[in-house]
Amino acid sequence: MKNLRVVLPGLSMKNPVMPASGCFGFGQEYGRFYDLNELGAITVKAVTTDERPGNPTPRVAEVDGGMLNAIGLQNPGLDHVTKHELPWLEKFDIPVIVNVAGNVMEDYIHVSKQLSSIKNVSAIELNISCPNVKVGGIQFGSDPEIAAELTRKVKAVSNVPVYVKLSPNVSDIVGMAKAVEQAGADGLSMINTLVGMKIDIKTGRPVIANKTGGLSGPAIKPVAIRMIHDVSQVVKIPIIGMGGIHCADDILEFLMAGASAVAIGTANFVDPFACPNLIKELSQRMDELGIEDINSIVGRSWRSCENVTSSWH
Amino acid sequence: MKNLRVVLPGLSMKNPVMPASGCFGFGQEYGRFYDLNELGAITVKAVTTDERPGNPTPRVAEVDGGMLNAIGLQNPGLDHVTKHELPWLEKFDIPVIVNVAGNVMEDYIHVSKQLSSIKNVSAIELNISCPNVKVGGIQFGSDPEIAAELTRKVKAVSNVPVYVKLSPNVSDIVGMAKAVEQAGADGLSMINTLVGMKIDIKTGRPVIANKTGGLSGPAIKPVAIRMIHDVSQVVKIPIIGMGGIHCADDILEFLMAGASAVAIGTANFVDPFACPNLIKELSQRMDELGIEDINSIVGRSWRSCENVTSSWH
Amino acid sequence: MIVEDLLITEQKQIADNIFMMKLTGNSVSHMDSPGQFIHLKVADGIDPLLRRPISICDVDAGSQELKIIYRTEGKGTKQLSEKKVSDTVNVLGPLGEGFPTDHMERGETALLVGGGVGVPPLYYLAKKLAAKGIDLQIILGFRSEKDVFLEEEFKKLGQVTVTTEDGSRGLKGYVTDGMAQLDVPYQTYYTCGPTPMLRAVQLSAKSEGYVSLEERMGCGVGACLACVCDVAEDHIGEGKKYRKACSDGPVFIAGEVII
Amino acid sequence: MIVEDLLITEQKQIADNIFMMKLTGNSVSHMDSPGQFIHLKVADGIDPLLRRPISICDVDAGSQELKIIYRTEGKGTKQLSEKKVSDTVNVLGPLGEGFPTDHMERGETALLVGGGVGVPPLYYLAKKLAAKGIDLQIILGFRSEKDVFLEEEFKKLGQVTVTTEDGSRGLKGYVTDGMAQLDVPYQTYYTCGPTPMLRAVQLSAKSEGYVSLEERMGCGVGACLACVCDVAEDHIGEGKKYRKACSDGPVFIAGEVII
Ligand SMILES: Cc1cc2nc3c(=O)[nH]c(=O)nc-3n(C[C@H](O)[C@H](O)[C@H](O)COP(=O)(O)OP(=O)(O)OC[C@H]3O[C@@H](n4cnc5c(N)ncnc54)[C@H](O)[C@@H]3O)c2cc1C
Ligand SMILES: Cc1cc2nc3c(=O)[nH]c(=O)nc-3n(C[C@H](O)[C@H](O)[C@H](O)COP(=O)(O)OP(=O)(O)OC[C@H]3O[C@@H](n4cnc5c(N)ncnc54)[C@H](O)[C@@H]3O)c2cc1C
Ligand SMILES: Cc1cc2nc3c(=O)[nH]c(=O)nc-3n(C[C@H](O)[C@H](O)[C@H](O)COP(=O)(O)O)c2cc1C
Ligand SMILES: Cc1cc2nc3c(=O)[nH]c(=O)nc-3n(C[C@H](O)[C@H](O)[C@H](O)COP(=O)(O)O)c2cc1C
Ligand code: FES
Ligand code: FES
Repeated sequence: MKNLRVVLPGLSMKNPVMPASGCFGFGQEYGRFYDLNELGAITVKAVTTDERPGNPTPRVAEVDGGMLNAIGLQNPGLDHVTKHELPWLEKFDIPVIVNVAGNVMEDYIHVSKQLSSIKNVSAIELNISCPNVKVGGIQFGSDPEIAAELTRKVKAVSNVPVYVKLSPNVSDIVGMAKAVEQAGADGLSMINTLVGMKIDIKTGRPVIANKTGGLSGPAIKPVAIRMIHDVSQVVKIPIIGMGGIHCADDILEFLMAGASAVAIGTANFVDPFACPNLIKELSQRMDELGIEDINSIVGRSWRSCENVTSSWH
Repeated sequence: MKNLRVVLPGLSMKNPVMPASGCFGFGQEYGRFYDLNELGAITVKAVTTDERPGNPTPRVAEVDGGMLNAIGLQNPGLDHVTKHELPWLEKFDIPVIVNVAGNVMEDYIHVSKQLSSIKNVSAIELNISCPNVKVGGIQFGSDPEIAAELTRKVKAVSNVPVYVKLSPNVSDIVGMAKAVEQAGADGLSMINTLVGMKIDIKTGRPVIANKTGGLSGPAIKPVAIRMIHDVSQVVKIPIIGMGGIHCADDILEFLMAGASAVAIGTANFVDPFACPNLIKELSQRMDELGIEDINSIVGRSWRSCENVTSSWH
Repeated sequence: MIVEDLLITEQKQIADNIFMMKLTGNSVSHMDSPGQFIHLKVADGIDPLLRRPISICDVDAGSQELKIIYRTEGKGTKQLSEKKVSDTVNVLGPLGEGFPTDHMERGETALLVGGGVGVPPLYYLAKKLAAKGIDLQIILGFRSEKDVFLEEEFKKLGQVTVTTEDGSRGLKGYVTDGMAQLDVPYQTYYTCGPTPMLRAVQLSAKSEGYVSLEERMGCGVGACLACVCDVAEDHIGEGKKYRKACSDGPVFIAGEVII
Repeated sequence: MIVEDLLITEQKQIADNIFMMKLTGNSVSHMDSPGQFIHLKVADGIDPLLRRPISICDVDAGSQELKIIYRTEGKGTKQLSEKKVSDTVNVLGPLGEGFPTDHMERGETALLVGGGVGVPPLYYLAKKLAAKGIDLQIILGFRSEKDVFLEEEFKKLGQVTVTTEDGSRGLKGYVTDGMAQLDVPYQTYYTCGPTPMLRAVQLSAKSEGYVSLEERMGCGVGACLACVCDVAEDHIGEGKKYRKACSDGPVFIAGEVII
C-alpha cells in the first residue's frame, strides 16, 4: 500500500505538498480552479497586525529561471484575516499554516498569539526572512540570537506548533537553524527568496520599484537543496522545503535532501493547477521508482540506507 | 568618438570584458579559437603553492539556468605556472590577472609575492571565496576580519594591485567589501559562485562527487547585480563584475549596477567565442543606445545623472 | 477559467513588429467579454518562465477562433512570433473583468481611444457595441505609419481617426489631438494604451469612461498581489484600498484607481 | 574547431529511445577521425544551458553529411529528438582525440566492443579500418532486442556478435561473454560504452587497446577541468598526473587512465 501521508507537528497531511506563503493568497483564487481538499495543507499570505499597503509597482520582474518580487507583505491585517479570510477556509479539511510577519517582536507575538487560538489554524510560520520590508524582517532572519529570542517568545504564547521560515541570505544557515531549534521551534521552512535585483538598461534604473526583490523559482533550487541537506543533518525538527519546485522529481529531490514536506510557490503562477498536478505526478513517480512510503526517502541523500525511515526525516 | 577603454588599478584595458577565473584555463585552449588580444584582460585559473589534484569527478552538473562545479582548485602549482603558463601569455598585449588561492594565509602571501614580481602579471585576484575547498577558502570569505587581515598581508608583499574576490554566500556583503577596502584592496571581484547542490533522484545521492558545488550562470545574475549595486555605493575602489553574463545587455546591466569591468565565466562553455562576440555586441549596443563612453554608465542605476562619469565608477 | 493548449490557425505580421495570431480550442467559447485577456505560456520549460498577458482582440464564437494582436517586445513575444500554424500555445483564460457595455443604449455614442498595442481589445469591444447599435467614434494613435494596424477593420464599425506622432498617416499628434477635434458628443468612453496616454485621455474626456490598465503580473488570477493599483480616495468608502489589475481589472471605471 | 549551425537532413527513431540524425555543413569536412565528438547546443537560450557531447557515428565527406546516434536521456537529448528536418543545431567540433588506426596493417584483426550508445563511434571506426583492409571482430552489447541498432550496417564491415542481457537477441549476456567465445586472435581492441563495461573489457582483452570514456563535461575544449581522469601510476612519468577526457581523450590507450 503506497503511502503519501505525512505527519508533522500540528500538520496531518494526506500528501506532502502545500502552496507556499504569498503565492496562494488566502486560497480563494486557486479554489476556483480545483478543490483545495486535494492539498496536503495550505499556507496563506503573511499576516501583520495592521493592514499593509505593500510596495509601489512594479512589484515583479522576470529573470532567467525565476522571478523577483517585492510585494512588501501587503495584507489586510490580523483583524480582517481573522474575520474574513480564515473562516472561508473552514470548509476545507486540510491543515492551515498562517505565515506571520512584523516590524518588531511585539508584532509577531501579538499576531501569533491571536491567530494560534483560531480553531482552523494548525500552525504558525514565522516569516523572519522577508527581504522586502525595510523594518524588521531581514534583521530577524540573519542574526541567530534575535531569531532565537523571537522564536522563544512566540512559542511562549502560541497554542499551535511554530515553524520558522529561514532566509537563505546568510553566511551560516546551519547556525540559524540550530539557534531556532534550541529556542523551541517545532519545524523549519526553507528557503525564502534570495535578495536580487534587475536593472532595465533602457532607463538605467531597477525594474522593481522597491529596487531589490526576492528571487524565487528554479534558479534558487540548488541553493535550497544544499541548505536543506546541510541543516537536516544537524536538527531533529522537520523541514518544509521550498524553492523552485516545478515537477514531481523536484519534490523527490527536496525530500531526499532532507525535507519532510514541500511547498510550491512560483510554479502556481506558471500553472494554476500546479499543486494538484504535482501531487498526481508524485504518486506516479513513486510507482515508477518503487517508492512505497514517501517518508522513506526523507534525507536519503545523506542517510545510510538502513536508517532512512524515521519519525520526521 | 566611442570609447570602450577602461583603466583600473594595474589594468589598462581596451574594453571592459575579460574571462573569469577558472573558466578559461591559462588561455591556451581559447587561444586556439581567437586572438586573445581582442580581450580587455585575462584572468587565469586559481594558483596555489603546490600542485592540486582537485576533487573527484563528476565535478559539474547542469541545473536550471546555470551549472554547479566543484573542480577543487585543480592547478599545476606556482612553479609550473611561473615556468610554463605565464610565459605563454607574454606574447599577448593584454593585462593578466592571476587568481590566487590557498589553505592558510601563508599560502596566499607566498603565492602572491612570487607571482606579483613576474613581469606580465598585472594584478592579483585573491580568491577568498571558493566554495569547493575544505580547508581555508570559504572561511576567509565569510569573516570580514580575517579577510581584511589577509588583504593587508598580501598587499604588504605584492608588487601589483590586489583585487579581492568576494563570496556571495554571506549575510553582509557590504561589510565584507568595506573591510577589505579598508585593508588596502585595490579593487573587488564580485561575485564568486553560490553554494548549491543537486541530487540524482535515481541514486538518491548528490550528482557532484564533492556533494556541494558552486552555482554559476544566468541563475545567479540577480544576486550579483544586487550585491554590486549595494557595494558600489559604499566603496571607492572599482568592481570587476561577474555572475551569469551571457549577452551584451547583461554587461550593460552590470556596469549600471556599479561594476567598472566585467568577467565572463560559464558563457565560455556555451560558446567558445563568447568573449569576442560579447565585445562586438557591446560596441553595437552602445551605438544603438547612444552610449559614447562605456565608463559613463558605471553606477547609473543609483547615481543621479550629473555624477555619472567619475574615475572608477 | 481553464488552461488549455490552443492550436494556432494563423500567424501573420501586420505592421512593424506587430503580429496577428489566431488560435482555436474549447476555452474560446468562454471568451465573450471584450477587455478580458488571456495568459500565455509561450514555451515549455523555464525560458521564459512566466506567462504573458495578451488582450482578446476578437472571437469568432462559431469557429471557436480567438484572435490576438501583439507587438514583439522581449523574449516572450519574440518566441510567440516564431510559432507556426499547427503549433500549440498553452493558454489560461479568459481572465479579468472586461469593458461593461450593458449600460449603453442603441443610438448612443461611444468614444473608443486606443494607443499602440492598446488598440486590439477595443476591436472586440467595437464589434459588440456596433452590434448593439451604438455609434462609434474611434481614435487610434500610433507612432508612425508603419505601426498602424486594424484601421480598415475599425472603419467598418464606426468613424475612425488615426493619429501618428510624426504625421506620416492621419492626424499628426496624439490621440488627445484627435479627441480635441471631435464634434460629436459621446455618452461613454473606453480607452486602452500606455499609462501616460490613459492619463491624458482621462483628463480630456467629457463623459464617464473606462480605462484598461497594463500592469506587470505574476499569477494573473488575483493571488500574488503583483498587479495592484491604489483606489482613488473618493472611491474607497468601506471597501479595499486597492484593486488587482488582473482580476478586478484590467478595466476600471475612469477615476476609480490612481494611474 | 569551428562553431557552426548545422542543418538537419534526417531525423529517425531507430530503436527504443534511440534516434539517428544526419546533419550537414562546412565543419563536417573536418570530421575525419573516428572517436571524436561534437558538442551540441540543443536550444537557444538557457533551457538547457550547456552543450551536449555526442560521438561522430559516420561522415560522408562527399555530401558533407554527419551522422549521429543518440539516446533520449534527459532534457537535452529529448529536445534534440523533437527537432525536425531543416531545423538547425549549433555544433562545436570536431573535438577530442579519436581512435588511432595508423598502426594497424592490412590483414591484421581488430576487435571492436561497444555497449549501448557507446556503439555509434565504433561504426565510423569500423568503416575506416575496413577500408584499410583490417579484419574486424565486432561485439555489440545491448540490454534487449528493442535496443539493438546498427547491427546490419556493421555486418557489412566484419564479423558481428550481438549480445543482449536478456537473451532476446543474439548471445545472452554481456559483451565479455561475446569476447570469451572469440576464437580468432586480434592485434588491437577498441571499446566504447558505460564505464563498468569498459573495465570488464579491459580485464578480458588479450591485446593492447583503446577505450573511449564518457565524462561529464563543462567546456568540452580543455579549459574547465570538469572532465579529468587520473593517469595510472605507471603512465605518469614526468608528465601531468591527469588527462582531460574532452581534449586529451575521449579515447585513451587502455591502462593509461584509471577508470
Ligand atoms: C492586461 C494586459 C493586456 C495586454 N494586451 C496586450 C496585447 O493585446 N498586445 C500586446 O502586444 N501587448 C499586450 N500587453 C503587453 C504584453 O503583456 C507585454 O508586451 C508582454 O508581456 C511582454 O513580454 P515579452 O516577453 O515580450 O517582454 P519581456 O520584457 O521579456 O517581459 C519580461 C516580463 O515583463 C512583463 N512585461 C513586459 N512588458 C509588459 C507590459 N507592457 N505589460 C505587462 N507586463 C509586461 C512580461 O509579461 C514578463 O513577465 C498586455 C498587458 C496586459 C497587462
Ligand atoms: C565524449 C562523449 C560522447 C558521447 N556520445 C554519445 C553518443 O554518441 N550517443 C549518445 O546517446 N550519448 C552519447 N554520450 C552521452 C551523452 O552526452 C548524454 O547522454 C547527454 O549529454 C545527456 O544529456 P541530456 O540532456 O539528455 O540528459 P541530462 O541528464 O538532462 O543532462 C544533464 C547534464 O549531464 C550531462 N550528462 C548526462 N549524461 C551524461 C553522460 N552519459 N555522459 C556525459 N555527460 C552526461 C549532460 O551533458 C548535461 O550537462 C556521449 C558522452 C560523451 C562524454
Ligand atoms: C509573489 C511572492 C510573494 C511571497 N510572499 C511571501 C510571504 O508573504 N511570506 C513568506 O514567508 N514568503 C513569501 N514568498 C516566498 C515563498 O513562500 C517561497 O519561500 C519562495 O518563493 C520560494 O519558493 P518558489 O521558488 O517555489 O517560489 C513569496 C514569494 C513570491 C514569489
Ligand atoms: C568551472 C568553473 C571553475 C571556476 N574556478 C574558479 C577559480 O579557480 N577561481 C575563482 O576565483 N573563481 C572560479 N570560478 C568562478 C568564476 O570565476 C565566476 O566567479 C563565476 O562562475 C560566476 O560567473 P559566471 O556566472 O559568468 O560563470 C569558477 C567557475 C566555474 C564555472
Ligand atoms: S497578477 Fe497576481 S494578483 Fe494580479
Ligand atoms: S570539459 Fe572542460 S576541460 Fe574537459
